[in-house]
Amino acid sequence: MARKLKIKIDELESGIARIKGLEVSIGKIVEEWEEPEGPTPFPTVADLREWDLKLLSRYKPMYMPFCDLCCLCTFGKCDLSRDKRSACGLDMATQQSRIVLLACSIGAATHTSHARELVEYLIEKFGRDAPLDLGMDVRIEAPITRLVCGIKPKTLGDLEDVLDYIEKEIINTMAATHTGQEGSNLDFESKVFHMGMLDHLALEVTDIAQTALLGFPKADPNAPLAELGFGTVDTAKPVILCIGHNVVPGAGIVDYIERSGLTGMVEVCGLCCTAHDIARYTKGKTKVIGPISWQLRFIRTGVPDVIVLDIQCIRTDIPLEANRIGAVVITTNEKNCHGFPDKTYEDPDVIVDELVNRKIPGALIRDPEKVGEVAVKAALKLAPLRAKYKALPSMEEVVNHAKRCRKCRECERACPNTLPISEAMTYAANGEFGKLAELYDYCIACARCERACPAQIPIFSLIAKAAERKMKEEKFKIRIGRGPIQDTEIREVGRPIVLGEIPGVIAFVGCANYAEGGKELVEMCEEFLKRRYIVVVSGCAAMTIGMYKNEEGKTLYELYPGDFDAGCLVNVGSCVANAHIAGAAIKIANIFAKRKLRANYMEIADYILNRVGAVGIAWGAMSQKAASIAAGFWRLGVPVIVGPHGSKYRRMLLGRREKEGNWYVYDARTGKKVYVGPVPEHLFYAAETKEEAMVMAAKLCMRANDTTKGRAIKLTHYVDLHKKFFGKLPDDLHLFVRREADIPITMKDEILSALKDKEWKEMEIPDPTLLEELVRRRI
Amino acid sequence: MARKLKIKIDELESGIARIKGLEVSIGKIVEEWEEPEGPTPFPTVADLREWDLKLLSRYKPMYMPFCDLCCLCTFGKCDLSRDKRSACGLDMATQQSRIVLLACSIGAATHTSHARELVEYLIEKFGRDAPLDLGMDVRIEAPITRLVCGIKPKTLGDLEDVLDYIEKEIINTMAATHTGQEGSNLDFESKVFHMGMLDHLALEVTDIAQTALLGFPKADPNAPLAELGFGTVDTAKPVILCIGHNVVPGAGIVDYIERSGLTGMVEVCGLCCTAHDIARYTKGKTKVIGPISWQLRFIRTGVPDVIVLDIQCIRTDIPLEANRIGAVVITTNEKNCHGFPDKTYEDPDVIVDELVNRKIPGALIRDPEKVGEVAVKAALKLAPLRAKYKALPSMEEVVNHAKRCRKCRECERACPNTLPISEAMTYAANGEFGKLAELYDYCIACARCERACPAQIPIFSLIAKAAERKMKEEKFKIRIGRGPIQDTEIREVGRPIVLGEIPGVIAFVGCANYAEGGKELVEMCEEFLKRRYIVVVSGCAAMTIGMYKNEEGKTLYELYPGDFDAGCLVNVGSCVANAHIAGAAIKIANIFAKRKLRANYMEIADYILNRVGAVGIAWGAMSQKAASIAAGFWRLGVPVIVGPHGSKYRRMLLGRREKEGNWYVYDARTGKKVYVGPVPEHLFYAAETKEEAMVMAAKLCMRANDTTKGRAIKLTHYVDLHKKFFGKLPDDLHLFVRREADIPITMKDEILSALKDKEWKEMEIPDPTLLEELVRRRI
Amino acid sequence: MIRGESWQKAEVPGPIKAFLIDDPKRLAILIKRAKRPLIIAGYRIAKMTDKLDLVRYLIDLAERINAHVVVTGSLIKEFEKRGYRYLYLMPAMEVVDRLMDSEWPGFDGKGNYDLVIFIGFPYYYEWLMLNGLKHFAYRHLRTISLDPYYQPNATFSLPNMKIGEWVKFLDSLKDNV
Amino acid sequence: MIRGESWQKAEVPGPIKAFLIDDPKRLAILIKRAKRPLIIAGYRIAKMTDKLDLVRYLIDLAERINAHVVVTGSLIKEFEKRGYRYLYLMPAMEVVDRLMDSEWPGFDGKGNYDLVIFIGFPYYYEWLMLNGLKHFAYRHLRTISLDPYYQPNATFSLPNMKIGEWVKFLDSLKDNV
Ligand code: SF4
Ligand code: SF4
Ligand code: SF4
Ligand code: SF4
Ligand code: SF4
Ligand code: SF4
Ligand code: SF4
Ligand code: SF4
Repeated sequence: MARKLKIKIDELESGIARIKGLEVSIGKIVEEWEEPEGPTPFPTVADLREWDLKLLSRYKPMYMPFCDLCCLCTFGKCDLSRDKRSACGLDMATQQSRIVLLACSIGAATHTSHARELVEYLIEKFGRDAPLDLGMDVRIEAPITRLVCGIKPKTLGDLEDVLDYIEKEIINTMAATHTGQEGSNLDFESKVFHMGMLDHLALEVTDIAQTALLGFPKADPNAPLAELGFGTVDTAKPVILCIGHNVVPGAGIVDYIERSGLTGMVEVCGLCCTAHDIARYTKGKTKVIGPISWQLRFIRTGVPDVIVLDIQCIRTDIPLEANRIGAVVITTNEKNCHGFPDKTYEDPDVIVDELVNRKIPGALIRDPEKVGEVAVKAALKLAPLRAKYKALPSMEEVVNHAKRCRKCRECERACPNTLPISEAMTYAANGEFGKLAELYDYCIACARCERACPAQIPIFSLIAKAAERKMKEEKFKIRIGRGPIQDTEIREVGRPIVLGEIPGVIAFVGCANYAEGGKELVEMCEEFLKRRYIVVVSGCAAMTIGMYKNEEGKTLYELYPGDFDAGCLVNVGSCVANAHIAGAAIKIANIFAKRKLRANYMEIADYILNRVGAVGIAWGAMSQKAASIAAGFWRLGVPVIVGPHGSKYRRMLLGRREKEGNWYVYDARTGKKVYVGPVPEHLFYAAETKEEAMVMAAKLCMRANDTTKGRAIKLTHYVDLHKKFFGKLPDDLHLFVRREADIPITMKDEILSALKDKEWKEMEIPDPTLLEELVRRRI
Repeated sequence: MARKLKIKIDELESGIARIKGLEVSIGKIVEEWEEPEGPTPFPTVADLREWDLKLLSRYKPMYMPFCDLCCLCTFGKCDLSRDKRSACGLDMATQQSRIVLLACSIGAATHTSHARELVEYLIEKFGRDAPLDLGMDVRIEAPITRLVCGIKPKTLGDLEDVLDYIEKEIINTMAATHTGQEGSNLDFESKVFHMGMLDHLALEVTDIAQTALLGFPKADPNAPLAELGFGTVDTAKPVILCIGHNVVPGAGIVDYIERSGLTGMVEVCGLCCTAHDIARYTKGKTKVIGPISWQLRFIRTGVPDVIVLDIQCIRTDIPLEANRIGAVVITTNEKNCHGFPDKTYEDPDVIVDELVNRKIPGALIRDPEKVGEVAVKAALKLAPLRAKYKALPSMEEVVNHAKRCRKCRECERACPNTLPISEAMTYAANGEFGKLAELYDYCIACARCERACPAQIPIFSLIAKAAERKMKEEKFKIRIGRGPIQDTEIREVGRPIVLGEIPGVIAFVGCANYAEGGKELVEMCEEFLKRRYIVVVSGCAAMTIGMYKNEEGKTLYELYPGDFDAGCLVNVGSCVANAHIAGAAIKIANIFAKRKLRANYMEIADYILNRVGAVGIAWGAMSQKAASIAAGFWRLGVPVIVGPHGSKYRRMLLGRREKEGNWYVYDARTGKKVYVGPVPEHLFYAAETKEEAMVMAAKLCMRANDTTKGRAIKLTHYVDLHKKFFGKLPDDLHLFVRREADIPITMKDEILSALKDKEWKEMEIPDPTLLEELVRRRI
Repeated sequence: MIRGESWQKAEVPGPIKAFLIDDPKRLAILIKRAKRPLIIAGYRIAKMTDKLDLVRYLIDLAERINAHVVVTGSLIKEFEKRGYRYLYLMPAMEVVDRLMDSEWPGFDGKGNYDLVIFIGFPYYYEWLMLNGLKHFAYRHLRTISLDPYYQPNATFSLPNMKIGEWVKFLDSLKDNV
Repeated sequence: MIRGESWQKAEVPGPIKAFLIDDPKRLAILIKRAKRPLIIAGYRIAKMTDKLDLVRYLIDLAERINAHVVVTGSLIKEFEKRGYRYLYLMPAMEVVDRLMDSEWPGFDGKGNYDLVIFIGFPYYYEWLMLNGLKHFAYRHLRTISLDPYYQPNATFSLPNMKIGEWVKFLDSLKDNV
């Protein structure tokens, strides 16, 4: 397939075509890459559909509708219950897959929009030719781009080609959700995979661009530690809080502070992914408050003076909340204007005056430098005036509020986690705050309870007050995002991973919609670290993981090194850095196994599915972005486990281990179809408990290609975790033990006897592939 | 603002950079257009937000939630009732506007995807340099593109720049729907407008590309008449039915027939917009079955042998329905695979064999030429075998089915129009079929009734059988889509429209989700034709309008000429041809009033809002595409009326005529703020009845700039229609009569006395504008 | 046919649902409590039953409860014929928009209404209008659906009923206000 | 607190809703009719009440009605301690996936179940699983939610209840099966 090449000209000076800096760099990309082009450069969904359908025939979608209706057009609402079909002919399964595609479309569009604006900003600042230098150790700078597009991006400008492709494909794929287009649930699922792959591309574009050009750590295992937690904020200083995902306005603030000699005089702290990236930008000098669910926690304390919003995952009621505490809000992006007047072209001092004196409800400033100046100046002016706001309600107020509680339990019925609020109110009314404080650990700070309360009790503030001491003690460390994995690291761990000697790569990613608090995540993380898995983290999960200390006051980041190696804890960075997790899997296939990368998607995904024991755990996955990120992993053959709330994604991709016919692969050496067992068993799956998730993750790390030694190691952990949490051997061992040598020595007798009950027989260990075309047939 | 210029190179021959046909045509676009660039080339939403907020302060969104919940992320479901806020902080109004944006995003993506694939196809076929020649009379070939992008597209290749822009902007704008981005309902609405504008661009790209290169009529008022209706199909021949919106596969069929000397031996007929475009392609030689709601009607008769699906608005259960009648289905597009095996690279004869002998459930063929061959060959083979299928159930079967009816009314409760099915069953059980046949006229053929029926009565087939005679008599004529409006036509009607002497331009557009049957649409259309409005039609509406005859057996298309002039009926074509309706309004501002077009969106929209008395009526608007098309009109200042089902779009944009302060404009001559009355009063509005819609449409044609003569003419129709349908004078005349001279002479006394009761006073007639910058201040 | 379930089965309501009133006397009491009632009559009243002259009925009802009547379409001619002082013509969407505005002075300039009685619209159309009012006008007004269907977004709704039953209900309602 | 309304208020069901059973005897009759009942116990049973030993209870119940019991997580240890012959361990998602497959032979190879009793899951998680089964397994099985909440997507559900009331209900249920 031929591919359009575009040549970029710097800029037109005016309406008349005076052009400067014309540079016709045709063929640049192609010429420098001796690797021949693979079968699917810049693929459309149809180009990879065959692979998708292979996956989907093993991992069947299981639908749990979150709504029985459709309300997407004026024929609706349509009732899709049971065997009904809608006015446009859809059935329930197809509608669910359509909604999944819609969610992933939103997710992918969101990431792509971020990528595009960031690249445009960086091009404006550094020029289209600015090189994508990710450091000496990262020669394969953009594994996803190479794999999917079949190009090697060298400069910022090259990324624009990738973005053009992504945008076109997202549009083309999401169009299928229109009334009366796609009619097959499996084809919708294939499109979901496609959307996920595009999403990963957008992630990669964003993170390599910002890493290369904004001075982020470049694949540095020893990236510095940053301060994490509400307790680390110096509340005596003016405080600027940045929330969102785009580092640029935060960088503008940091730059302005430095430029104006105010270093150390203003606290800049971040929340959600932007916290990661500002910390990467400052090499750890800014504070990280916490994940998404810390927004209300922090604002309700009254501490921030100026709140700067960029994009994604930001509570949309921040202006209201800010207003309550006398803080001012600046929005910085056209995606998120909040109805504020556009002050992009206004004099900064005028804006500061308007904000501080409440002449405007907030300001939209689409110019990061100006945001920096306005935010800092406003914070300096405002902080002294806001002393009275910097507090939660008093204990007396808590009691008084609690006394007004009618025990109607409307709050509990609105609470996503059905927390026992009314009971805690009873105690609090009597001056016992323990129960209230306990809720803090399980609360996602969504404030739905408050809005449902007929007595208008500010429930969440009460919880926060009761837990104030805890909050103030939130003083932790987090290793800042290191970005990509080094080629050399891959070279070292590639073999043990593929052969199974490193038991697996577990990635804890995603948002903070935890059903039972964030501590579960930390426990899981520690479990796998102790077992010497490679543990990779990103996004909100990476923050949560830093928010607990051991008895010696150390966080996991202080206890475990940041290398991509067994028993290490690797924070890649914000959500967009998830690209590096996928990238690492791809690089294993390429660097270690020498599989061709260029436009060779199916072969590499097949490689990962059958050989790379990687599993994602998105314990608090919440958003449409999380959905599309997961989808990108599925297409690559990486299973994803979500927490209980993840069931609301309404569709699982489950294998059936007992269906023998589903677990055959080709032996690439002979072309013979060989049974390999259910490895990995599922692609997407909402676990009920952390114990279940851990056992499952260990199990999903097994892959068809494991050597006997590797399989034995993986089985050790699976069996051990199973026994630890469930008190007995798993009953499916016969599906995973291929030969006696697979059996962990220490468990030999026990397992052998269990196998006997199941009439276990030895199996072959093939050179596994699902792709007939990879069979090197007998000559 | 500077704009990227891209230079296209024909194609890379191979992976290595051998390029042929390099052509660096920098500045081409700019140099040939002496008009200076306006303020907003390739605007982002922020660039036009100011205009949007102006419109929205007059036309306030009124929300009628279609669902009280949100289920878009795993925090959900969130209850947004009343003053509650969700876990992400949203309130109900903001959520509704967000869903509107999501719907419009789907719509715009769908049109854009169509545009992109069509342009790519045409480029492959005709080259990137193929000129966009729309004929001598259309010098302004792409008014929307000129207005929005500030470029003059000359070739197919130029359209790619437009598409790049649209794709980028759709992504950027729809990203706002992600959890935790935009928090203001007005900003969501502004984004809806932006999405609509992008949608219109995509429509234009599609229709000018296909018109220029596929031999469609080029702005021809005398475009031929085509046969319309089920009754025109020669059922003795093999019948191929094309459903959807993309002409390319249909063209492939027509070409194959011609190439193989089979002309006249196979019936090719179309349904939905593809019918329009195949008829435009063949200059009226193919049959048009009818609008979207004719899908089941036609298939249930058993007549089609081969059904070819392309994209959009296609019932997703067609494969099931086809299976019931032994017909085969070919899908032709990756957006709509239906789970069929991909036979794009298979030998056509093999596919024909597999299809005809039911070895495969259907075939996906992404190659229009191959579709042509396979469809025709399969139809020829299949037709003789399918004789037994070519029938509805017998009358006896109808009676027997009707007898099984339990009178549970589940069917009625599933029917979008609550049609009295159970009553009709009672009669039918006794052999009286009149009631059943009557339903046919009000039924949208959605089959929801059947799916709800516990007795599994094939209700819709019974209705169709009862109405079989009527169906067979469906023999009509439709003037095929003429495409754009000529510049010369605009020159002639520009003045009378702007001054108000032509009472208005009424566009009947959109889908066929009629609450009370399609006949209402015809009646409305005829009313305005008789009153010598310019009546423009497109899409399904254009088909419905052809489906009734007067006593002499003539359809409106035969009775009224196809010019863009008073008392004429202009069918522009399929849904994508809606671009020409917007384009005509824009061209009036440009050609007649000499307002600058280039990148000058706000001024032109302001011009249209205040001067061009155009109104859209989308009586059966159903889809997300219809939503985004409407949004494009809103931003341009063209009001849209929908039928009752349109209320499900869940948001109206309503003016409040009594709020005097809302109806001031600047007098461009003096800068003074002048009251002009509520003209036009609403931007979006779901009417209850056709009478209400007609009165409202006449009223919405009044604009601030009407001369007294023009206003008198417009008032004549408004008053006359009001009296005709409501029996009395409107009670808001005092808001529309500015001076005595505005009063229609024949109604002078009556109106003057009514005005006295309202204490009417004379008003000024300014040179109206909402844009302060257009004021030519006193020197 | 469950009486308190949306008539159009898919148009399931959110958590806030109409109180189902199947006793005309109870409804009469509720109506009589209103200080400023408004009746909105849609064009479908012409097609709902031939067992009752609904135009006459609504005028009678309005007279008894001192309500304003707004007719949304061509049926205004019929209403005018019968004569009623507080009769107004306005499209339904415009009425609903104004009802949401607590400052709207009503048709007589004396203030917004506190009770709005709907009758005679397509089910979904009424469902949507009532839902708009449920969320955005609940502070200042309550709504009643007098159609023979359960309308979940009203404040008070009749159940799903057969036409005969409904006519009786209406008669009794009138007698009791 | 309306008894037959989703406990998590926003998780409003579609048109098909559970029959509300507030009489333990009636539920007992329904359960006894089952030929192959299955009880699915989630880990939350450990936290629901200290007024009743739910592990013991479920085993007793299972014994009386001849049900298989599948435990989804670590509580299996507790169950194992008490001993029950037809006790199985499987993650809930996997069970539900299999239950949807009418050909699934069940834990003992004798065929899929005809009645599935849920207890002890997060409300929304159970809501979703039950909804999957409501749509995709309704031909071959029925479901019961034994939690003290109305679960609209079950075939039969208890109402929203206080814990004390619920414990009594469970006791009576056991006595009546
Ligand atoms: S998109 Fe289809 S399922 Fe959804 S409301 Fe419209 S007709 Fe019904
Ligand atoms: S803020 Fe906390 S307690 Fe309140 S509803 Fe949300 S999670 Fe529950
Ligand atoms: S909603 Fe408010 S009043 Fe009711 S139980 Fe909860 S805190 Fe108490
Ligand atoms: S799909 Fe979501 S928005 Fe639509 S009806 Fe269902 S819950 Fe409401
Ligand atoms: S997107 Fe917002 S409103 Fe919707 S479910 Fe998520 S948190 Fe609730
Ligand atoms: S097919 Fe016709 S009668 Fe049946 S539900 Fe649809 S509109 Fe009503
Ligand atoms: S649903 Fe079927 S059985 Fe019931 S009234 Fe309608 S046609 Fe008769
Ligand atoms: S008018 Fe509407 S229904 Fe008809 S073809 Fe166009 S989009 Fe589809």
